[in-house]
Amino acid sequence: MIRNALIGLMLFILGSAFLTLTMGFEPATELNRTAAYYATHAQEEVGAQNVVTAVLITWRGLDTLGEVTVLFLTAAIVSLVLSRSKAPKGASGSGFLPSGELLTTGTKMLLPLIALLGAYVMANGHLTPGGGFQGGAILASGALLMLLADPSRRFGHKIIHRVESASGLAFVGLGLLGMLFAGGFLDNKLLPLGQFGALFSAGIIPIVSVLIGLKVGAEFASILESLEETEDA
Amino acid sequence: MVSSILILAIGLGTAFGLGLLNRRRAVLALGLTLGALGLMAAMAVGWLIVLAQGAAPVEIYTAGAEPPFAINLRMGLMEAGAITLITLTGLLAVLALRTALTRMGRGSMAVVLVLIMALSGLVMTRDVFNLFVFLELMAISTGGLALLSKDIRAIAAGFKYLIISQLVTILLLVGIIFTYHATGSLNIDDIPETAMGFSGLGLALFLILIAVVLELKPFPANGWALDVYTAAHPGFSAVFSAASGTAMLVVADKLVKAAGPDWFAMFTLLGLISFIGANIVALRQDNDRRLLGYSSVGQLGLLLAVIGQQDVLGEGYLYVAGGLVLSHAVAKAGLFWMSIMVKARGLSDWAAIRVRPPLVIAFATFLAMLTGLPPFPGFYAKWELAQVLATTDRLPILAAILIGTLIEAVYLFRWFGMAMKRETDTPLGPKQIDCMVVLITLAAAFGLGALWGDLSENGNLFATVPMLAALFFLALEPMPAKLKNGLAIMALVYWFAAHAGVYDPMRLIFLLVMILGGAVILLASFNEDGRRVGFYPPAMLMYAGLALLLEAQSTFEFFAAWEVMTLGSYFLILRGKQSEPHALSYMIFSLGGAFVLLSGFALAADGVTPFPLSALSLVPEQVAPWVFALLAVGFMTKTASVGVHIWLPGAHAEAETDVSPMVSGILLKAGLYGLVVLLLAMGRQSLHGVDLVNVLAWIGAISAFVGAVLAVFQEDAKRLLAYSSISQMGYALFGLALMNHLGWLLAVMFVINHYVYKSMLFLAVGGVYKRTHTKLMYKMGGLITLMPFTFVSVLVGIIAMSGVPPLSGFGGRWIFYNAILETDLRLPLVLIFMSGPVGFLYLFRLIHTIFLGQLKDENHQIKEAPIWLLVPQMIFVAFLIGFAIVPGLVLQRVDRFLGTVFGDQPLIWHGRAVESAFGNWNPVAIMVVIVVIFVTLFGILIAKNHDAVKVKQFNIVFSAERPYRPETTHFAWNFFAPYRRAMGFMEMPLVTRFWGGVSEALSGTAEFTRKLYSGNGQTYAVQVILFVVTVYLIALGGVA
Amino acid sequence: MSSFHWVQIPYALLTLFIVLNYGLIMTAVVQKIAARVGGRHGIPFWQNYIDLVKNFAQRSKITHGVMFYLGPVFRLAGGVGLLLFVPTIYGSTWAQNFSFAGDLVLALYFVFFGTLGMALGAGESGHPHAAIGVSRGLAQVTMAELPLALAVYAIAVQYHTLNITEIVAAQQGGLFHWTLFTNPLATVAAMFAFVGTMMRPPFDVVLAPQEIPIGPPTEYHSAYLALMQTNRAIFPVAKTVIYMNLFFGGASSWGEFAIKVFALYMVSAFIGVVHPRFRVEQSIRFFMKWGVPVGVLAILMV
Amino acid sequence: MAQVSLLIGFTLILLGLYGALTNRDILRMIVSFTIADAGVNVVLVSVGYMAHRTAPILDSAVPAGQAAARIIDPVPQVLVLTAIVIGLGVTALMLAYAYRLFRLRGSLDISQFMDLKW
Amino acid sequence: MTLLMLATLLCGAGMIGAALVALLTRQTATAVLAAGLLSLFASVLFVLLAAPDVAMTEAAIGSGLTTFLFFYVLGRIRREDKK
Repeated sequence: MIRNALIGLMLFILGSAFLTLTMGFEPATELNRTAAYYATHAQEEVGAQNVVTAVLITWRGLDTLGEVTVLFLTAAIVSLVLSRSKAPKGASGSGFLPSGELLTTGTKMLLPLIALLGAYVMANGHLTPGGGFQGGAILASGALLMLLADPSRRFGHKIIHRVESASGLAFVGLGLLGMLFAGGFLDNKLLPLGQFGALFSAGIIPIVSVLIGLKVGAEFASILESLEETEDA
Repeated sequence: MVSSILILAIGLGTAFGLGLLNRRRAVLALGLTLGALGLMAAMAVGWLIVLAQGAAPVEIYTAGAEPPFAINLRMGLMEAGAITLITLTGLLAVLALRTALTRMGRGSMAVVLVLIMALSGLVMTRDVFNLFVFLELMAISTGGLALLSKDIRAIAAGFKYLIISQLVTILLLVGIIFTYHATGSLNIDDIPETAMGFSGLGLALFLILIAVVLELKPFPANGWALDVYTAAHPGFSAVFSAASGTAMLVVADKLVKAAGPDWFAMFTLLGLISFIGANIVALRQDNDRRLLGYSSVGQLGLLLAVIGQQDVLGEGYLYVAGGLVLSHAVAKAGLFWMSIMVKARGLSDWAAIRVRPPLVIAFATFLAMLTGLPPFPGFYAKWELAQVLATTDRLPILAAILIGTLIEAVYLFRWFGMAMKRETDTPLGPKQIDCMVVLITLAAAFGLGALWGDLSENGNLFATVPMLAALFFLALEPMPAKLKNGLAIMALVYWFAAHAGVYDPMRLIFLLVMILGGAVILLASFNEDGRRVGFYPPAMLMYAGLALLLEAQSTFEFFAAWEVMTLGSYFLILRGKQSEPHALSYMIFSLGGAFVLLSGFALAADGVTPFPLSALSLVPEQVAPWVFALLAVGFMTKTASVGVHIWLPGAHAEAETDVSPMVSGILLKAGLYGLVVLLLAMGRQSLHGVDLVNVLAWIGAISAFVGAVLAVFQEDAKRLLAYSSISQMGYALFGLALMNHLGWLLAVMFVINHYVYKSMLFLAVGGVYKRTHTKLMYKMGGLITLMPFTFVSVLVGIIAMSGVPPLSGFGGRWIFYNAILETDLRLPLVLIFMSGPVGFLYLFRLIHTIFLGQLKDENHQIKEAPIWLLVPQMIFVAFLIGFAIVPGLVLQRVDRFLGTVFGDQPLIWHGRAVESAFGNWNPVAIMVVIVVIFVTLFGILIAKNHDAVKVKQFNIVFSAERPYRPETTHFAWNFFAPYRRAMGFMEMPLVTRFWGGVSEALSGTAEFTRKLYSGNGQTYAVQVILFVVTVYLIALGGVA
Repeated sequence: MSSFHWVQIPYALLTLFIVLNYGLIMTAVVQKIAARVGGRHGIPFWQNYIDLVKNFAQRSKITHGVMFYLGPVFRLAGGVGLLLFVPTIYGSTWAQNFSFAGDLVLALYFVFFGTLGMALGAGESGHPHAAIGVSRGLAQVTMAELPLALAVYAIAVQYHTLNITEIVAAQQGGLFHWTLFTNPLATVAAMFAFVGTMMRPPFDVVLAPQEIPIGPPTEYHSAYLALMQTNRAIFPVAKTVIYMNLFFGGASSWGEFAIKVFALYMVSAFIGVVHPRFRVEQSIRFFMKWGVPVGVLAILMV
Repeated sequence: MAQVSLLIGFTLILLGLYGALTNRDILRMIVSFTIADAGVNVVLVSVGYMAHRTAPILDSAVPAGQAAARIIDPVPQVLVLTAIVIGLGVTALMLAYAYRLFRLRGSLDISQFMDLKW
Repeated sequence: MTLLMLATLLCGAGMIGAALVALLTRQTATAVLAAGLLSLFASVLFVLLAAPDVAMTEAAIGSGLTTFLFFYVLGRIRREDKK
């Protein structure tokens, strides 16, 4: 009991630190230096309508690359963690509830819609809110739905790894090309900025979004895959 | 050079590329990983060379935009050095981890690549959020790589690590966003220098800095790191300690440089607490990897403190921090990789490495690097740090750092002692590649030592001739011992001949005793046959230290020589059979003394480098007494004055037969030489009204008396001689402290006399030990008939030592009397007069119990001592007799030199007799008179009893009957029982009890504080938050 | 500082002869006085001559080893050397012996020469009692010698010299110039040492006749014992000469020499007769409690 | 408006931390950590919020010219995006560890895994 | 009290309520559900804070995938626990 009280007191002091932060905080009325630059140069320097995606993929491209690597790492390590520990002999067998009629037909009907939505979100990353990660997540939830509907179904392990590696390599390749031909690593002026607002505009952003989407989708699928694999002893 | 962002791109590209290979081609994947790491390392080295030649740091922009709006990376000298270290550690780690990696498949290789890429990114990035992303990458890959180890506890360790990284993430993110809000940009260079205030930007920076400090595993809140070190695969632990540690240090340095000098104090405080705390708790560790974990936590703490001191270090900062980081990283990686080969986890299981001598050298090198011993980078860095800290009078910090290093030396050298002396049944791992990895690290260690030597303006230790000779002997190891011994003697004689002409008489005496004397003692080593691996390199290292000591002009050279000598002599003493605890206490006292010296020199130099020894006399008034006190204490640990003497009996008694005379006859003189230099330069000093020189005189007198009394009660012959060395050194110290012409002449007489008869007696007792296989005197007896030559040498030795007229000991006593008549110091004389006759007691005990009295049955058929032990003894006997008849030969030149020093000429030399203001001493006349009387009386006795025949043994005591237990008829055990009843109170081991108390207290706190790490992941999280909150409150208090 | 002339050797032998005979007779007379105090008749005063002749006449075929053989030689050489290194008669040309070779320090340390030789010889004899005697003797002498060393230091500082002749010269001219009066503390300390090292009760546990058969010289007989007995005659006299020179104004003629030596010797005899024997630790504590403080006072007061 | 959401965010962080530090069950700890991460995300976004301004999308409604005056600060949103995904990564990894730990000792109580101590 | 402020307060109350439920409840399942609910409220709050991208991500990843992961692992553990 005292332990919880001590932890409570400690967090209270931490809270007081946070409180001083909030009290001292007053929302900015004017965009600060960096944000103002992004706002004004989004159109002619990057050519993307969605400033967030512009910053995410071009200006702070290294972060996104690092980020994607985080997911790649998680997928790899989760497969390491779970691959060597097959389920104990007695506990195997797909324990999922036999998927009801409703679920299987619903999946068959919903799957194309989800795929379409995912593709749209990924492709229009630079125009509308959304982008690589969101599209990937939606695709992953599609894969998840398929898994729920038919637990014994196994995705081709090789395909997932191929997609994952290929998109990763392509992303790094684009970055290097940017460094050679365009302004710097991951610069999007590698391709023409195109007509503002059109689908194929803002340089390599759409391609990168698609690549990120594929990679994120593949990674989530592989995480689910390795979770699933612990099933079959 | 090609843009350094390629380092990241190659790492990432290969990591992703590995996915394309199919599962079965693991070896190809390993090749690819090694190739990528090799390429990254090559680029890093390329950059290092370009930048080292003075090129300006290079900025790399990404996404074709200016920094605040895009992420920029910087490649300066520090970054290049750090990345080279990281990539090379990664390369060697992959080699060390190859079996685990191939077993775990290409996924784990990708994780390693990403880890190395993330660390390089951490070092280079100038963007705070990018820092966070790379930090997360490092955290996740470390969590993942903890699975490589076969130890199932690694999973729990990995989980605890992830919990802590979650906490760090929260703190860091909140810190980053509020910094962004306050400064308007995410770039580190845009963070203005802010005071440590606790609102808005101040608090945000505090959160970021505390998150980075948490990643550096600060002492109270690092249970999680220790678990990872213990359970993870050592190949990976090396990366975790060396590479991640270095990367986080560079990050901490970047952030604190941006945050401004106000935060340095916090870093220094946290660093020092972590350094000392971790080292104390490490005292009680018995798992080798957990011990290494504690040590690396301590070293990171030290480096954090050094980062905190960068405002004072100025342009020397990179040199000092670089030296310490490299020493830590290379040593720690090397030790972890060695632990792969040692299969069992106990500290004494490292005895398995004795099978391969190169591994022993590697082990010793890594420990020397960690404690900052010469000739490795840590030594130069520690010296530079001490100079700067003393100049800007931050002495408490210097004291804390030195105490921490000393504690670290305690448990590291205890470990080395266990490895050298204990036995283990788990053999060494057979794999060659692991051994090759360790040897590469060893080569890197020596390379760095040479590099740091060149960079230091005080001169490179490797460039000096004696050091090269010592290393040369390392290469000679496979040769037979006798050949090496010949070479060693020739080297010493050559060095003596080369320098005999150039020295002033006082230093010539020390050269004569240390170098030529060393050569004579080495004659005794011809007795050993076989290869005698591990004797000659340390011996030559010790002699190199001594040679450099006499050569030293500046305080740096003196201190470097002092530590080289200590290192060499430690390995020599450790060779004795039961010498493990004693060698350890020797090392601790010597290092303690050396650190006191270091602080003394640093205080004296006050920024002037190189600081000549002679300039000690110009030290300003208010500092001079402190410098004098520190240096005197440092030298007295080497002459084993009372109070710091407890290491001497064990070290000299347990050393090998021919090592004891070296260590006792020669090494103690280094302390005296130091005192001579000190007193010559600084003369009389008084601190708070107390005249320090008188204090020295008192210490000398007390140690003379206590040493003599304790020697009387010893049963072990070598311990008796060791205690008598303490007494003799006390005499010499008293002589020096008289600060008059004759006092110093007395000291010189003692330097020569003590060397001669102590080496003679030690060799004699060593010879007896070789034959009777025991050092306990009551087990011997009646050896005069069987070992006549040894008896003669001991007889001459004790006559000389006790000061009985015909021999040279009397000369010393005569000069002593004349010296004390000129000084007004009265009371210490009582102790000196008392210790004179007491000396007589233990000398008689030595000769009676070993040679006279009844011969025991088991000793009947022992032969005379080996010829090679007798030869040096006979040389010494001849020298003693010659020196007794013609003392002027040596003393006259020294007397004239002292005349110039003290300005008076008290002794007048008439041919071979000498006259002083008080009396006269005609050695030749004395010798002639005594010999004539002796011979005439001897003639009379022979005339009367010329055909006397030796009586059979038991015709005396038992009138020819044989007693039931004849060995009891030899009266030797507890020989001076009445004296013990009267003076027994002197035996109370006050000093031993004091030092025992200190070590007990330390290990007590260690036992108590290590309970802190209960093993529960949640408790560790609570400790982390508690640590953050306490630092917050203290910093808040500090600011308010 | 006179150099060495060949004529000094016969002079020295003459001094040696006189002192030897004086020693033999005096020790016998003192022995007789001690007996008379105890109500016994005591030995004839020429007894020592008889013992000496007897021992010399006895032939011995045995030895216990080299050191045993050399023991008595060391012992007697110590006694004779001590006598010859100290000028016996002040002012007389021929009684300076070989004092040119060294000064007071030589005399002080030469005392140990005899003891060392004796100890080595006794140790070699193999008899446990000899070894016990030696260990007791050495243990006792460490503390007994200390007051003397302190006293010597005191008077050396007082007279600014270590040369015995100069010290005696400084004490000439009447009774009150003796060190006894000019520096009484040093003399008292020296007398403590004198009584302690004279091997008479209460400090004679070393060669206590009843306890261990005459201590170190247990195994000695015939010529060996003869040498020892000559030393037992010369050595006390030589030591007393040193005390006489240092503290009691030295002797300007052989008559004065005889009286003063006898008087000093009687001091230790008087104390010895009435006192029981101290154990070694008791004598050590006695000297530590009384002897050393007086000595310390002496060197502080000078 | 921003202050209120900041307060909400910080309370969430504190609640998350309290949950993580008091619950002995590993899964409950991971849930608490996700709550704390959500809190952090809220804090991050609310720092970037500006009153009376719209989302940083330059379309017909917000032409590029007036962008600087009408849109809110896009940078915190970029950071949050990355933070969420990293949060998910770490949570997925912790879940895998939790599962493996459960397989090891058959229980999810953190105090069962204390054999690495002192 | 603009409409916006009211909506944020509501969302905030919902989130904190969900968080409290997650901490105090007995079964882990309800805790996971509460976390999912919290993440939904968060995405609504993000919309209010004019951050649509973040809202979508939070919805997809926060409530969708995280909750699923939890349930999946919970299911595996509960099943092996009974054996």
